[in-house]
Amino acid sequence: SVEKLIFEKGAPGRRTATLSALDVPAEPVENLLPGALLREQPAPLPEVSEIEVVRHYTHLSQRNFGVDTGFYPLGSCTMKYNPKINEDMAGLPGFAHIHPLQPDTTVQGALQLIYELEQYLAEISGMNRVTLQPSAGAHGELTGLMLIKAYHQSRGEGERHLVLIPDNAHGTNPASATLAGYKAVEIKTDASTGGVDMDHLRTLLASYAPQIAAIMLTNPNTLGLFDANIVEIARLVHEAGGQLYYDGANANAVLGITRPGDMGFDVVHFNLHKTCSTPHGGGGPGAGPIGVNAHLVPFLPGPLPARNSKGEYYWADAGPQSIGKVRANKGNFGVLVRAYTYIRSNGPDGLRHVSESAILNANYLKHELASDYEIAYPLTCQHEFVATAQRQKDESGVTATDVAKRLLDFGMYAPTVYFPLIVHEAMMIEPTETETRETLDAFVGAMRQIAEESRSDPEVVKTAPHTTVIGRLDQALAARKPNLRWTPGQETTH
Amino acid sequence: SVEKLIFEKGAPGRRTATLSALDVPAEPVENLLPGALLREQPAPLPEVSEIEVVRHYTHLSQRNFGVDTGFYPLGSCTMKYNPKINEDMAGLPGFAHIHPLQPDTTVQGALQLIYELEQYLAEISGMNRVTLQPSAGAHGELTGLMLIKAYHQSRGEGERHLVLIPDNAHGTNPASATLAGYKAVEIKTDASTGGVDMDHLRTLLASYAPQIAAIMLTNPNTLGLFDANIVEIARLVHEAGGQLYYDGANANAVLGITRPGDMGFDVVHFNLHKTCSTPHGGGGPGAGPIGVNAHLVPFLPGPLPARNSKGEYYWADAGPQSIGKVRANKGNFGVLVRAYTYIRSNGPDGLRHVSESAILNANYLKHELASDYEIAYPLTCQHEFVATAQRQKDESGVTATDVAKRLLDFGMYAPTVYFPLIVHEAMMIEPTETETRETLDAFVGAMRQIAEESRSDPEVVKTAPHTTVIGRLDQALAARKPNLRWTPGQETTH
Amino acid sequence: MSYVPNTPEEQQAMLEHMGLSSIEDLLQPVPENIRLQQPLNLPSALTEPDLKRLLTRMAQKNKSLDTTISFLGAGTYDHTIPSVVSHLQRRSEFVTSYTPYQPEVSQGMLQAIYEFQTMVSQITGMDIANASLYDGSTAVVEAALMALGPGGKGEIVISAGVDPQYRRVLHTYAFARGFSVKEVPTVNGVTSLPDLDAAVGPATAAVIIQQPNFFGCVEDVQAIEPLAHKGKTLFVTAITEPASLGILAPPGEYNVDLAVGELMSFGNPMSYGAPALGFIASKQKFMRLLPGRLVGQTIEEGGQKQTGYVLTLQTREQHIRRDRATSNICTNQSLLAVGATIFLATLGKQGFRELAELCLQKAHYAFRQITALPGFEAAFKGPFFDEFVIKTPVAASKLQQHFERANIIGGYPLGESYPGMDDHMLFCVTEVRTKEDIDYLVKVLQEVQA
Amino acid sequence: MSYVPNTPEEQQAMLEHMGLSSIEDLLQPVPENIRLQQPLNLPSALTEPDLKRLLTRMAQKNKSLDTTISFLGAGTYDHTIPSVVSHLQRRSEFVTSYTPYQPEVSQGMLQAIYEFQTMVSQITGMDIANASLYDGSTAVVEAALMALGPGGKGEIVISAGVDPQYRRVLHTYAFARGFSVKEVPTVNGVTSLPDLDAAVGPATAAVIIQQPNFFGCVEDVQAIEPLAHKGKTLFVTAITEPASLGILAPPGEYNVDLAVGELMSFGNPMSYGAPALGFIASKQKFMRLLPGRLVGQTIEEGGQKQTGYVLTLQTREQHIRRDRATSNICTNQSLLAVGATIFLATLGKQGFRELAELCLQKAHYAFRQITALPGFEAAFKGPFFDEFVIKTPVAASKLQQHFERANIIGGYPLGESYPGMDDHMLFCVTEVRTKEDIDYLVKVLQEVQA
Repeated sequence: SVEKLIFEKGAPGRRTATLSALDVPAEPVENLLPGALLREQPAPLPEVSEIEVVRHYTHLSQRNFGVDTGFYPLGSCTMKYNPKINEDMAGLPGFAHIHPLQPDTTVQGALQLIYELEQYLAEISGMNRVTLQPSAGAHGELTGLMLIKAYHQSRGEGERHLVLIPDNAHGTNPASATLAGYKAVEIKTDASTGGVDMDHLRTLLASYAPQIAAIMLTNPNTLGLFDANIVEIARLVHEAGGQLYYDGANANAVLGITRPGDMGFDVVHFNLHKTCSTPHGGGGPGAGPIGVNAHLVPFLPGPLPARNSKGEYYWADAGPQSIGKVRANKGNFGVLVRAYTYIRSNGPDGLRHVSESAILNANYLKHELASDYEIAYPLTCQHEFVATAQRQKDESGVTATDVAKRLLDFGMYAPTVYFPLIVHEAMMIEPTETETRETLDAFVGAMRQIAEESRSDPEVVKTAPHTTVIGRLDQALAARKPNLRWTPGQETTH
Repeated sequence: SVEKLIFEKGAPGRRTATLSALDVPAEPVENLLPGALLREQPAPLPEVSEIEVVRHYTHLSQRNFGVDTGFYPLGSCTMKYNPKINEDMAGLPGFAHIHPLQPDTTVQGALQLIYELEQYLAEISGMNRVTLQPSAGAHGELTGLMLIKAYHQSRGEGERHLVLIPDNAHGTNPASATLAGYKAVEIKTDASTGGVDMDHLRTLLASYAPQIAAIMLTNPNTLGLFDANIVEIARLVHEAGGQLYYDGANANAVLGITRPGDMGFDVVHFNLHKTCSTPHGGGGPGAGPIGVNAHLVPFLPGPLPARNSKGEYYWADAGPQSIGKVRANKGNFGVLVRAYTYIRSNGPDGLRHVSESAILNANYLKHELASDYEIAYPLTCQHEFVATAQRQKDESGVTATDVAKRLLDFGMYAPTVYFPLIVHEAMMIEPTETETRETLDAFVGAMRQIAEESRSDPEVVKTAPHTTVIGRLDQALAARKPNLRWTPGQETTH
Repeated sequence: MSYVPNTPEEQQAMLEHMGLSSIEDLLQPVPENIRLQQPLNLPSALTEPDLKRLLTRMAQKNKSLDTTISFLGAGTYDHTIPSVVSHLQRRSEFVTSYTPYQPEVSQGMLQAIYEFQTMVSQITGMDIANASLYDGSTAVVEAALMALGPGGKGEIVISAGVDPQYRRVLHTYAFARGFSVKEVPTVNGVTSLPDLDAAVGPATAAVIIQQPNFFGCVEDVQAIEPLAHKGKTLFVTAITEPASLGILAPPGEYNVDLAVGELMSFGNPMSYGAPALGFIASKQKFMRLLPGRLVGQTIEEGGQKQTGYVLTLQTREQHIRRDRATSNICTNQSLLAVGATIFLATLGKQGFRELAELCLQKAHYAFRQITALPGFEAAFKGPFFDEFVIKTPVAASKLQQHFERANIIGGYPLGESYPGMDDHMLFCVTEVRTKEDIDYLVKVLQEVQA
Repeated sequence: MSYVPNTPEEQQAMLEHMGLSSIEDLLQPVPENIRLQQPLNLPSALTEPDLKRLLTRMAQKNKSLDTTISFLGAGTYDHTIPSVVSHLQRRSEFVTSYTPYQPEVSQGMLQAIYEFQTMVSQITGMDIANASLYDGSTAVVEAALMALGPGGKGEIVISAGVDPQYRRVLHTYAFARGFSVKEVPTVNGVTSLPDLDAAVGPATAAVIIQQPNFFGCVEDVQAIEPLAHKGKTLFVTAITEPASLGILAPPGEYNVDLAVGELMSFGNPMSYGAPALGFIASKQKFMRLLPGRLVGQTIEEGGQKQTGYVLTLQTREQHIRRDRATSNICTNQSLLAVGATIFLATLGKQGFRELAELCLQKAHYAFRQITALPGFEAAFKGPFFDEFVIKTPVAASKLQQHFERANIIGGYPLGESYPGMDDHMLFCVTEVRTKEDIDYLVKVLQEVQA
């Protein structure tokens, strides 16, 4: 079924009354603004009544799948349950309705929350200090690399310009390196352990040591495997003069078990919208705080929250070596309130229980699926693992995409597919800790049925989904003839 | 599809953490309560985690149709749009979180709202005074009849025990009469005007005048027709010593156009959940304030809001003739806040526009449907009208129920069917003022298609609905072997 | 601000489409002499922002429980509302739906109500329950009317330990319906057994008590039951504080026929006392006499015979029975029932017991602290749950002034409902009160005394 | 409080099902020497009610805009949020969804974003727009990076009239990416045209101005445009106060190449300044260079060829382009985009203009009243929208004390960002301020003066 666009609804003159009446004496507009600067054409926004707005966006919401709808095993995305209390706390007027430029004395509660959240994240990551400024994971990556750059420059090592990145890394890593003015160098994955190929690493270090700015790793990595060589890797990279950057997208596996700081990392980012349960909102907002070791603290973006001897909080300017700001204002505060709430609700034991349960759920799924699907690296995984549709593809031409689409018919979201790039027909599965055994079993049941269908009736899989509001969409057409906005006269086809 | 019951979900020991920790010294329970008074078996409530609760009730909501979902032409129910601002205002902590027994000085805002809402409703109905105590329309009816009873008794006319009620009246009317210790007497409908059969009324009055306590009418009536004889009816009934009760379920037709008080009524109830846009919540809560003429004021239930010369509000005890209370506390305050918001948002011109638009929409639908369906009384209607499936039934055996079920397939709710009882295969249609012309036209389109299907392919109508989560349900089985609660071991069938 | 979508131009076009020229043409059925000749005398329309400003200011004139500490109970209880409850209850598909007359598109509400009926049965220990009633007071009335039957005549015996408001409501209905009400006094805070015994006679249709009663005292229901069941009498228990059911014997465990009461405090905002959530639960044998709506489980007529839910036994309802009606309830409190259902799902089996224990312990802590103050005495000796009566050294009206200065809301001054108890106050302590709150109350009382 | 549903017993059963005995077995890949030996040093877990109490108290330590009157703008604007916006935006299907990778079950979010892209195009008068960026400051950076291209080298010319925070962010990125930034001073509150003319050279990739600029002054964009378009330079305009677009010429009407800015104030709570809602809109020809996500309309592959929406042109994105990436944005601000979309739908064509007029009139009323006070002078002479700079008789720090005593939040003290402007304050007056509010501000200022 199709829902018309809001632009195709309504009628001239219809409206939703939103504005208050003018209560001051009015001057003719032409006395206030020069004619040449006035808008010629009114913005052709929709003309719709309130009930139309309400039904339209209610319908759109009903055409969208969320964690509240069902299982969302999207690998590396940590689609855990988003507690409702988080929303309520972020919505408190004292948090939701404050201006970023209010005097510090009028926002003591907000400052306290930010101050304490920094401390919590420092403890969780094992780092010295944290900035909450970055807006998302990729933003954190870039900020972290900027700090590394400033650090190297401060030591007269500005020539370091290479960043080592595993071939299974999240796609943002090399892009962030580029944006930081660096060049990404790929490290191979060890085919037996799924970790960094140590020989390749040693070779790269031997060849490029003086040019190496940093290595970016996530641990466990995107195969869901914990790299047991991490301490040795850290030693080698540090020895070569490089810094270690920890991509925190997979941090849901390590809470209270181990810490990036203890592994030897110098910079760590968090995806609060993954690890700390803040909702992803259909693509954002997130928050990507970064923690750093002491030697990087002078370079942090400012301002930073501080507390004086009287217990009053205030914003302290960053020092002269600060890289500056990476965004306006102080970070995604609304997201930070939710993350703070989450950490306080779990406490230290609860956070460890989160990671242990995430690991258990992932291993349970891996164990159950192994009979019907290839597991890319059949080792003990952490919070996620990569299965593949290789067997199905070989046997009947059913691809990872087909399996993903068919899963939608079971009222479940699909895994991340075709990632990491090094695994063919990859299906990256992360159940998270907030799923019940029944849900996991239902997923296993669906996956087994799809495997069976792939053998007995592959067409049903290849033409899936069958129960969704719309069938498979023509992606090629979308890219070939991009239509990125509605224009008058354009009509939706039903 | 079937959604399991919450009792069939979860597992022993699972839970949603809701309660705070005990922070006072505890005493053993046996020191506080005698053993004989303790519960033997724990209540076998579900044991479910938070994500299970969230998904379960999210799913249930998705299996429910509301005004926000689509058109809801349920006759006599006035399913108009429920403004979101109403919800927000009722949710303000100063309204939502106050205790009914707080001292008046601590609830001045609530008292002011109640005081002013009474005045507004008195003005809208043309009555002298209003009580906001009744919880719903039927409760208002009963309260109104109690006032009438008290009034007659105070005049030494306690022997009056008959209540005249038209044969097209809302079903609550005779039940309310019975509950008030009265006996209902049916008045016939005039087949040509659709109004009260004046001859029959005169006959009844002539026979029973000294026994007549009251007449209950709605105007416009359930056929959507305004009874032009209303002034004469009032004169006749008053002459006989009876009181006139106005059933306000259809008040959405008269706002700012005419008033029950001006028509000659003595008591009026409002359904705030109909006329004043407060949501119906799947069956309630509503609110059924009643307005009365001066001679009935002494009998009103108390307490009543009052205001002193300093502008302070307080609860004044009702006088010695008061019938007492009809419920605990002061009426459905949360509903009253919404109704107050609605009245203030519309103002006098807006309210008249509401009724005029409701009348226009109803007549428009009647006009459009007349080609395919019989109209019970093909006269100018007010806010609703009654069409019938008689032609369809005669031609192909398609009944009003079938038409109603088939409408569900078009993403619309069904009209009220088989009511009023005096019309065969009745479909009582009330579009309300908050529907767009496009929606009305879509409804007409669906109804015409159904009429066409009834001729060409009646089976598709008789077996509808086809697109809903479940098909027609076995009502007879439900009544024959009532299953009103889940018991362990009982399973839902899929 | 108007919610009418069609513009004047569109409305004109619709009129013309019908061959009419103005809306006036459609109003002609309304006789001229009763037409309003001028606009209603109401304040002018307000825009949304202006309206919000107005109502926000009005709301701020109330002292909300968020900004004060309250020890008021007396029929309306402050229990925690988990965040999930309001998020789910406020889903617009629940909020904006009507009574589920078309079950195929109303399965959500129907199933939620079926779950509500089940949970009410579970917590009361009764066989079955209905879909809700207006509030606890009218639930008492409905029980009385059920017991009285279609004739509506006879006698109801009710303990003076039942909420005074409930009793007032019962008297109002008694006046209209024409039955009589006999009140049994309390002694030492509980229903007087000899008086009860004497009150129940051949005309008695029902005996109604409250557990715990209005004084917070736990009635000796085991001793009351045989007295209440003399003859054909129905034994009715009212529950105003449902948290007590987590630890006290539920009506189903002491042979109650009809259990009624109030569940608003489970998951719904207090909202100045209403909308409330009345319930009625009964033994199986009274099923076809129950007032109000009932949801039943059934299966599809055809197809896969899937399980579904419908409104059922509707022949009991007023619109069919007319003269034989024992109830006229139609609109009920569905949305609040959904709230209570979700609330109970979050509490669960364990949590329901824990809620009761928290209330019990906190109330007894407060009781010990207060009665340790000189001049403040326990009014009654018997066991209580989370409410208790204190005899105070000064009149309650005097206490109120202290509370006001201390920015707290104290207990309920019993003198308002019980003559001669002007120096008695009913305190309620639920799980939402912290030790800090209680200690503050004690400190305030101590100052009264000094 | 834990959100893990499975109980320890269930977890044990799952382990045993796998032939394991304890969770420890699954942790063995983590070397012992980096295992945490003690629990994290964090406060203990709190239950939901306790946590609510804690955070409610913390929030109450902030002076929210609900309880004060504020004249702060300076990049973050207080506009009304209609009730429908939050009701719809908070629908959990929107809130709890991920980036819509599976379009068949994500049509709601995809269509909403497509509508957002359209509305951004409509209000800016540009051809196309993307699905959102972090905030206005990073949107300026993205525009600069687009202009610079894959090499990332070259020069950006930016007016000192652009928000100082935005310029700081641009400098940070310039340091990392290795491009240079040249700032053009303002004269009389607007960009100095001679200085701009002199600044633009062959290495200039983009000229960036803000309209209205940080001082609230309306730039003479017609005069700036030819200077900004010398050579291959891209002309970029930043919009921080989108309400201005209802009445001021939008970028599309003065030949802008890239329009960027901030839309948080449309439908989203201020939330201490973020999450914000950056946008970028462009001429059609830059489509394949746009950073961030894009939603496109397409049709079904088979079946009825129904219209649907997908993420498209993803090859532009960072995860493919790696070394040639000009952006690394991945997570964006979708939920805020939904809020802005619904907000603009409620405003509509007429309302969008009216919003601008309300702001314009109220700000000018305030300006007239304030400048009528002795000692308070207009800092600049040019036209403005809803913000203006006042030269005050005392230092801004002194003013703050007055505001605090009067329980209002004044304007932005410009000295914090512009040296030498310690006695200048930037006032913002949007449609949410009433005449009463403004008159109160004037009264407070009058007292300062006295």
